[in-house]
Amino acid sequence: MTDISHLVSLLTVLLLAVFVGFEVISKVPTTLHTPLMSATNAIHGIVLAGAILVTAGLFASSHGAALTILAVAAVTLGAINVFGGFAVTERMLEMFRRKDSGR
Amino acid sequence: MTDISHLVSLLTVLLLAVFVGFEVISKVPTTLHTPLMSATNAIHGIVLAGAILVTAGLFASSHGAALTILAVAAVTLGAINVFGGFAVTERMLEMFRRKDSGR
Amino acid sequence: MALVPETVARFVKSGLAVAVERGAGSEATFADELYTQAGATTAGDAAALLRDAGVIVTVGRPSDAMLADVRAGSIVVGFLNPLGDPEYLKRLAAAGVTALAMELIPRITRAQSMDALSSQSNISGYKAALLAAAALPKFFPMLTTAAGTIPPAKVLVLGAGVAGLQAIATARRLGAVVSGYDVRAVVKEQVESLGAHFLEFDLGSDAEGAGGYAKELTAEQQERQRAWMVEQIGANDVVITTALVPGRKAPVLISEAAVAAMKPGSVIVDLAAEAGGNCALTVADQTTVSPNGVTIVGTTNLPATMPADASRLYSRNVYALLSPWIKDGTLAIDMDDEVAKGAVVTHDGKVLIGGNA
Amino acid sequence: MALVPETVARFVKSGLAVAVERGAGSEATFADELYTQAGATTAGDAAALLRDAGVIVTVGRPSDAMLADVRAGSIVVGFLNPLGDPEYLKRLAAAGVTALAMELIPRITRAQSMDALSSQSNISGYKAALLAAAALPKFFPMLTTAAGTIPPAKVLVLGAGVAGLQAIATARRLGAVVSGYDVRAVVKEQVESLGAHFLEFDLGSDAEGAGGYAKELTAEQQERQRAWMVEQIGANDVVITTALVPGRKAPVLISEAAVAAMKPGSVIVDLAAEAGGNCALTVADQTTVSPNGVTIVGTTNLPATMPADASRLYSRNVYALLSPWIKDGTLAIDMDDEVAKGAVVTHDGKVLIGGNA
Amino acid sequence: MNVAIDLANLVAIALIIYGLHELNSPATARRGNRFAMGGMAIALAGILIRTQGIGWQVVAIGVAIGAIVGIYAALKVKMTAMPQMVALYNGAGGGAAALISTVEHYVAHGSSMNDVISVSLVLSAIIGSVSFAGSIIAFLKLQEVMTGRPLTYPGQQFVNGVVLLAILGLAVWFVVTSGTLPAWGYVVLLLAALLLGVLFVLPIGGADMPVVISLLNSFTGVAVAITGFELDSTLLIICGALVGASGTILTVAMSRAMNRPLTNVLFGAFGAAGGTVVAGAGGAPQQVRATSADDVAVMLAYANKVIFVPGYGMAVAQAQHSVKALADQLEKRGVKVLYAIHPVAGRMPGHMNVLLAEANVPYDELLDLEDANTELPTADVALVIGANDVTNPAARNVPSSPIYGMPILDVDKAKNVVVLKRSMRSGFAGIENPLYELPNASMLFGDAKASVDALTAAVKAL
Amino acid sequence: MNVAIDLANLVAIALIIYGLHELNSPATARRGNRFAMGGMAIALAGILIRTQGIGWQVVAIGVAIGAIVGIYAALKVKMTAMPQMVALYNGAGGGAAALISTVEHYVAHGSSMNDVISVSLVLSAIIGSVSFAGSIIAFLKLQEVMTGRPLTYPGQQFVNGVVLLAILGLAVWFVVTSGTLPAWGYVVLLLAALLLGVLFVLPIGGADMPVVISLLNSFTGVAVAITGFELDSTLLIICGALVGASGTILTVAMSRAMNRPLTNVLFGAFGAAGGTVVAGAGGAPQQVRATSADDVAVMLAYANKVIFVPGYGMAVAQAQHSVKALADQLEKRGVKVLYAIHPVAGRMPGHMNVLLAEANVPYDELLDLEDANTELPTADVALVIGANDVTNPAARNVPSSPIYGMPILDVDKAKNVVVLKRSMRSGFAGIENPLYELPNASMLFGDAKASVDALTAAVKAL
Ligand SMILES: NC(=O)c1ccc[n+]([C@@H]2O[C@H](COP(=O)([O-])OP(=O)(O)OC[C@H]3O[C@@H](n4cnc5c(N)ncnc54)[C@H](OP(=O)(O)O)[C@@H]3O)[C@@H](O)[C@H]2O)c1
Ligand SMILES: NC(=O)c1ccc[n+]([C@@H]2O[C@H](COP(=O)([O-])OP(=O)(O)OC[C@H]3O[C@@H](n4cnc5c(N)ncnc54)[C@H](OP(=O)(O)O)[C@@H]3O)[C@@H](O)[C@H]2O)c1
Ligand SMILES: NC(=O)c1ccc[n+]([C@@H]2O[C@H](COP(=O)([O-])OP(=O)(O)OC[C@H]3O[C@@H](n4cnc5c(N)ncnc54)[C@H](O)[C@@H]3O)[C@@H](O)[C@H]2O)c1
Ligand SMILES: NC(=O)c1ccc[n+]([C@@H]2O[C@H](COP(=O)([O-])OP(=O)(O)OC[C@H]3O[C@@H](n4cnc5c(N)ncnc54)[C@H](O)[C@@H]3O)[C@@H](O)[C@H]2O)c1
Repeated sequence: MTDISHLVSLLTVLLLAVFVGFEVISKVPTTLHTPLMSATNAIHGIVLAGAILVTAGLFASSHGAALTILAVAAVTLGAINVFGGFAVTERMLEMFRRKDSGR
Repeated sequence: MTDISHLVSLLTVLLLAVFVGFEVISKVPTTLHTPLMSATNAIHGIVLAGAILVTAGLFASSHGAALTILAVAAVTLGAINVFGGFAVTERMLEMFRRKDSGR
Repeated sequence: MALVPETVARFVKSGLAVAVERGAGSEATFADELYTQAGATTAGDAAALLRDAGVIVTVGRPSDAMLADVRAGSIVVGFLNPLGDPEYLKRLAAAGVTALAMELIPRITRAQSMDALSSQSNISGYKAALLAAAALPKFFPMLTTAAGTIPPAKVLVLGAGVAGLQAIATARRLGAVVSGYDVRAVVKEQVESLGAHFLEFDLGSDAEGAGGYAKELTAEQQERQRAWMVEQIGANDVVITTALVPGRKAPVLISEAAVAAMKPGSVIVDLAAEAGGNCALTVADQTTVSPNGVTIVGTTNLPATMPADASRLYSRNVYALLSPWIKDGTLAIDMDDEVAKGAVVTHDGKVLIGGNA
Repeated sequence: MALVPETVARFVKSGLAVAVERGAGSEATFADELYTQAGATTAGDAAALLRDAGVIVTVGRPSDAMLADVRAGSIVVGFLNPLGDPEYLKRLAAAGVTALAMELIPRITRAQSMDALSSQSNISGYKAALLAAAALPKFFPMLTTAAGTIPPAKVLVLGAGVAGLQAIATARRLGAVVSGYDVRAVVKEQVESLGAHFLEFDLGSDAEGAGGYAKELTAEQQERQRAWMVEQIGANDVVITTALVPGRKAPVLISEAAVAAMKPGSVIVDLAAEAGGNCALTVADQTTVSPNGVTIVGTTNLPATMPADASRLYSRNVYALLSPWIKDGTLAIDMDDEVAKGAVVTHDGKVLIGGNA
Repeated sequence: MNVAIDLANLVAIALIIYGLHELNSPATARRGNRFAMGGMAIALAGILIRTQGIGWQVVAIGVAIGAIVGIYAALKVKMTAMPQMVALYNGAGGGAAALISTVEHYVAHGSSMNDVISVSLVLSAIIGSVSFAGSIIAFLKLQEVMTGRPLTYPGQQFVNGVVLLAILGLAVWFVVTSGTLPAWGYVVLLLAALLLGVLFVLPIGGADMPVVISLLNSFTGVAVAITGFELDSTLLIICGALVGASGTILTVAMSRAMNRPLTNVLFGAFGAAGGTVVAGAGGAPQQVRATSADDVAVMLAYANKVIFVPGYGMAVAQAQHSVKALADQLEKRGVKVLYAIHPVAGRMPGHMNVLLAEANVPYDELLDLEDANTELPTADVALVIGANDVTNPAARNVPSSPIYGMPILDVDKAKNVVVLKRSMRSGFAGIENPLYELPNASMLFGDAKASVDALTAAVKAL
Repeated sequence: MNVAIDLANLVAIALIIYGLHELNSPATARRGNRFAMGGMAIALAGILIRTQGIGWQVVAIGVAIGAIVGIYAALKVKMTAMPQMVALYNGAGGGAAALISTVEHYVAHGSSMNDVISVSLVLSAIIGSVSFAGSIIAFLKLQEVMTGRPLTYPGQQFVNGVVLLAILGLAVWFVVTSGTLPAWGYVVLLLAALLLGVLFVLPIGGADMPVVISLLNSFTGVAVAITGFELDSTLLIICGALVGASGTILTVAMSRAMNRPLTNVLFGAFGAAGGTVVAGAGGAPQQVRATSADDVAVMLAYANKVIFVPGYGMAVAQAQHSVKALADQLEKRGVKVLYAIHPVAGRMPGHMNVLLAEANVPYDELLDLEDANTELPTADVALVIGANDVTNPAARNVPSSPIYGMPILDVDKAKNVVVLKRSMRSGFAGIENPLYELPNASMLFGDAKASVDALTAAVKAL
């Protein structure tokens, strides 16, 4: 029962987040498509948090080194996603800088 | 602890709903302001659900008639809010009908 | 032609009988048949017509010979030049006619449709720009062509009343770079509302007088204005002048020195020629060329070069003036009417001028 | 004037010596001093100038008297009317000159800047619209005024080549309601690209010939065209005609019947007057009035009425034509050049025409 | 069963949110309202199932009364009275929230409650009451039972402060005692909150009521969301938060559409019933309705026939090209556009013609005075672009007016008249224009070119 | 402590959402990215605190490697290679999700897991793998390690079907056995999912890759959201869902900007590397870049100097008033606008002058050939509006061309050239224009008036 109600609350959160996702992207100019894609890309880098959780979990009980390596690989990939994603976005958005001074 | 985590999940839901609320209303033409106000008005008529819950709760144990009257009053007000709100909105939106046929 | 068939028909409909001198409308493209179709009678004998008529509508003013034939008590309507020739008014009064001077119709809102000065000035302004374009040895518009780019002509319009504004509009339509100038301060916005540039010159005081007309400038102001004009004028290919002060000689804005400052081939069209000219070298009714090759057009009656529309507008003005006074097939001027107070210059043998002008 | 000071300066800069007949530029507002400033010499004795010259640039064609003075082997550039007057060519050949006819410059892209036909037609079209506006007893634009609404004039332009298109543009600028007509089908889009209306008439075949010029219509087509015109023409206040077929008499588009169908006061400006006229009643170089009161302007040399810009454009055309052949201060025509092949009509005592025209 | 209800609730929420989304645009608004209704129906059905019909009789009575009253009133009320109807319904929602808290309070009476419940209970009671009382006052003002004028008195700020402090104090007491304070405490709290609602709305003028109602609407939303915490219902939390947030956005948008900052609306104690009073041309106050480009755009876009009436102001603003662009945009939507040209519009004969021809307006769309006055009574909108004297009805019916007798364009005969000018200043004749006070007229202030451009953009965005 | 972390997470989510909101507009996009970064930092810090540093050494190693690689590559890569970089990072995210599931699977090995976990575990593994493998292929294609051409072979559909079915079968098996299926089962599942990713992207052309990357991005988002269910983390659910949803919208917007339905992009097996090949005027294929009004609008709006080059097409479309409106709009933003008038543009001498004068373009903004060719090399954009021959570089450098020797407007010297015309048809001279194939040129197809109006609207919306 609580399991179910917990699931329902997770689903509620999911539903609302989906709506936020749909609504938040309104009429984007085409030139922003790539930076925006890249920024959303960086956001799902939050998977790094999951990877960290899992890695920490491995240390709670004893598992083979193989799993640890997999987990660290997950952490590495997640970190690439987060750091690289934001950095790329930042660079792409550089080109809109002119505007701030230009006007 | 579960209480707290439950509260946190409610707060998460609240946060997301607030964002949905902010994002969903984008550039509305002024003429839609009143119908939109009225429609959102009808939506908080969901308080009727709360009133029904509370009323039902009163019957679970015995309480004075006074409380029942208050609860029914809440139900009535909530119902006015829901039904009246949607009906008013519907009527106001009638005036946009022309468009469908007009063009 | 003072009345076009369309207007004749309207007078006939309101019960008046209209007679037209035979052939009078042909210049303005209105054949005699059109008049008879409209319900008028036509006759060849002008003197007889005058003797019969209760109301005589002309464009200019009836000659003294004609006045001899006019019945006492009849009404004469036309441009009578009352301020320019007071002697003539005395003769009108002597003839016993009630004379309405079109140029004295007051500039009140209700009288706009009777305002023949405006309607004819409008034609003058339009035609002045066309004449200037035709006389200029260059294009008005800028044109980029395979044989090089032709720069646009520069046109300056001095005096931006009705005629000046229409000249500005027409020159701009043709693609010239146009500026306007006037002594009345309100005109700046009006010139700019036609997309033209306004030349500013600080006179020290606004020269707006009664009825929206300009006042005469002081001698000192006039001198300063002329000096300033010498500086301004050389940049222009065409100057169209329309500056008038009611009842006065037209102000001289363009001195000989100013003409000398212009490039050979430039054109001046002086709409004030009849009132003495805004340019010192203007000869009324003639097109002359200055020693340095500036063409000066001193035309005096441009509306006459567009007789069809000029007549149409004038006759509508006359109809608007007279029709409120027609009742049951007879015309009786209401002498208390503000318009009559302004426009009637002789009545019952007396010269009334001074009352409103 | 065939060369303006600006062009003279460019020739001088490229090493040629330029001599100008004294006073020749004054008509076009270019004083002799301007020429001497530009590096030319001026002289009063035309005959002596001709005898000295290696290249003679004129607008029209040198008279036979002048040809007598011209050196054999010299180059003559101008509108020589080679298709209209083959006899004259023989005289040119006899004089031993290399003659370049401006009207035969081929209509290839590279030669656009040399195309004096275009540059002068452009002036004609502009001026024709101005003349029509000046001659019409009415306004071109629609005007709503206190004295009533003046409807816009209707203008029809027949033949929408360079002159026709410019006439359309100018009439539209002035506010007329303009339609255009041409036998070449591509012109429809061009007329519409100026915001005017195109009158469609099905000839049964497109009449586009070589070089973008029109072909002559068959007798039957011409007849049908004229009949159709009688129906169309009455609705218009102004008709401007520019229809030409190179080397032929201009097609008659407006028959007497068509003129009769027009309202009194209407205006026809016939730019084809020199080639016989597009209107049956046109008299070259005269303005006539038809029995029903239609003014017919048969002007033949409109560019001459805008001498400053006409000369400027023409001389740039000439410069564009000759300058590629100037090397080290001497001018030598490259007879293999496509332009020379088209435009050189006599050379080495022979008439070359037929080669490209 | 409960799982099914939970899932149904998710569907309900999705429908409501999507409905709100669709309500953003005139084209989909009706459908949006239906979606929201559907969602609401599912949610309410779920609750009824969940309570297993306990006490269904009394619930049924309450719902029946509420539904009948609500729907009947909604259908009967005049179109013009809609805003006060919305206020009333909003007040009902706020009242319900406050009543729920009250019932819960007495049910729990004596036994101490946990912090989440005590905080949310007291907050929802307060906010619900404020919204309830405030809405009623707004209703009374709009219904003109009460004067629409702002009610102010000396020391108002002080009184408000005292009431607010009292409420805060009682609320803190309530939470600190976990809801076990003496009975009078809660009653006073409620009364004080009601009083605050009244005091809050009283000083606001009738013209600003729509903004206030929108704000109270979002208050009720917040109250309902908090009630959700009290009753542990995500449904209430979500719907309440949705309304709280979107209502806030809407409130800001509305006050922006009135060209006034929100704070000015709420605390300006300024603005009078139905229209803005401005100094007219003659110095005397004229009561006119200022409108926004968005509103006019909807009016134009959904019209069948629009007549443009250009005047000297169009010339001054050199707005002719913009005017043509607007006409093109409207014609693209199937609206018929005509231009009424008054003989003396502008400052020279044919002034308007010259400009409109420059902008390529076809001659056959130009109407002269007579034709225009035949067409105007059948027009949905007469858009007066910088014209003044030539539309002044005083010329028709005020014999003392200096322009009496001049034929004018009868723009007042059109269904709606919108006047584009920069201010209330007069035109050439220097006289006031009674047109602007007519009930079918509204003013769009600003430079004509800027206004027309804004209209074009707004029409395009529809 | 945990409560604090929970609340910090709420703040993190708010920041990320708000950042995304700000990323919608060029003016605020950079700020938006910073907000999102901040939110991410808070969330990650929270996680580190929550795990109390268990295994921090290995985590630190992983993070350090990832951060260094990610940031270094991001900073070093050429601007033109950005899209493949994005693909790579996206693949990393998908891979991480798949790895997490794998680790969890082996941790739980043998013991049966509850349904929520088993379903989410297998889904996130599959979707993550597809995204990982697909992104790598996209990267290889864009990096031109692999051919950009669509790779198709007979029976492709069938193979894809088989792989998909295998995956579905294994997934169902996994769930039904509550994750206790034999070890090879999971391995095969993973491999099949990787294969599917490869097969999915192979048949798509290089030009369409941005759309595919965006789709894979939203896949990764979904995988992460599902991982959130697996790990019971609302943080992952929310961020993942956010990306899944917004990524979908973005994907649709991108394919719409390419004027192609999404299904066409994904299943069209069509579209070649870098540009569209169209039949040129001469019939021979020309490879040109078609662009959209939105893109051009941004280019124009952020330029310092724009030169309009009108030609006969502007006249045919009667676009002169629209052109003036666009110029006004740009000038309002501080962009310098000039007009280059070629001596023979149009079909009569002065054709462009007549039209532009009608639209009230000031004469001093008109440049003749010489001045224009001085200005063009310093222009950010040359906007060619229905001109063709007068911009044809063949006149400069192809002696055999019929227009050789005609002076032309050197629009190719401007930083960017955008050509507005309806098709690839030739102009008056009837010849092909090599300008259109230059790397700094792009084509905005459509009627000139419609295109210019669209540009004005798009610039206004920025
Ligand atoms: N046509 C002629 O021949 C002629 C000649 C002389 C006089 N008149 C007289 O002129 C008047 C013409 O009537 P009308 O209605 O055209 O003009 P009007 O009565 O003069 O009114 C023009 C209105 O336009 C507004 N305006 C000015 N600039 C503006 C801008 N940039 N943007 C928006 N609005 C602007 C002004 O109000 P704000 O200041 O509040 O903006 C003004 O009230 C008549 O009284 C007529 O008798 C006509
Ligand atoms: N100026 C003169 O006096 C004169 C006289 C005669 C000939 N010419 C010749 O005309 C040419 C002028 O050059 P140009 O560059 O102005 O024109 P152009 O080379 O003829 O090119 C015009 C282009 O505009 C496009 N177009 C046509 N209608 C359009 C519409 N509605 N919307 C968008 N685009 C449209 C056409 O392409 P799509 O079909 O693909 O849309 C065409 O390629 C030169 O070759 C010149 O020699 C000039
Ligand atoms: N009833 C009405 O409302 C009505 C009707 C017609 C005209 N008007 C207005 O009356 C005014 C005068 O019109 P008009 O055209 O008959 O005037 P006008 O013909 O008497 O004079 C022409 C112009 O010359 C100007 N001028 C005089 N002296 C000058 C000088 N020294 N330098 C430069 N300019 C000089 C005048 O200001 C005037 O604008 C105009 O503003 C017109 O709009 C009003
Ligand atoms: N190099 C170039 O690209 C170039 C240069 C200049 C002109 N042109 C083109 O060449 C064409 C001809 O120009 P033009 O003005 O010198 O021609 P033109 O003066 O010889 O003739 C004028 C017009 O009359 C038309 N016409 C002939 N017979 C007619 C009839 N019976 N009825 C109606 N119309 C008739 C012709 O079609 C032509 O358009 C134009 O289209 C022009 O654009 C091209």
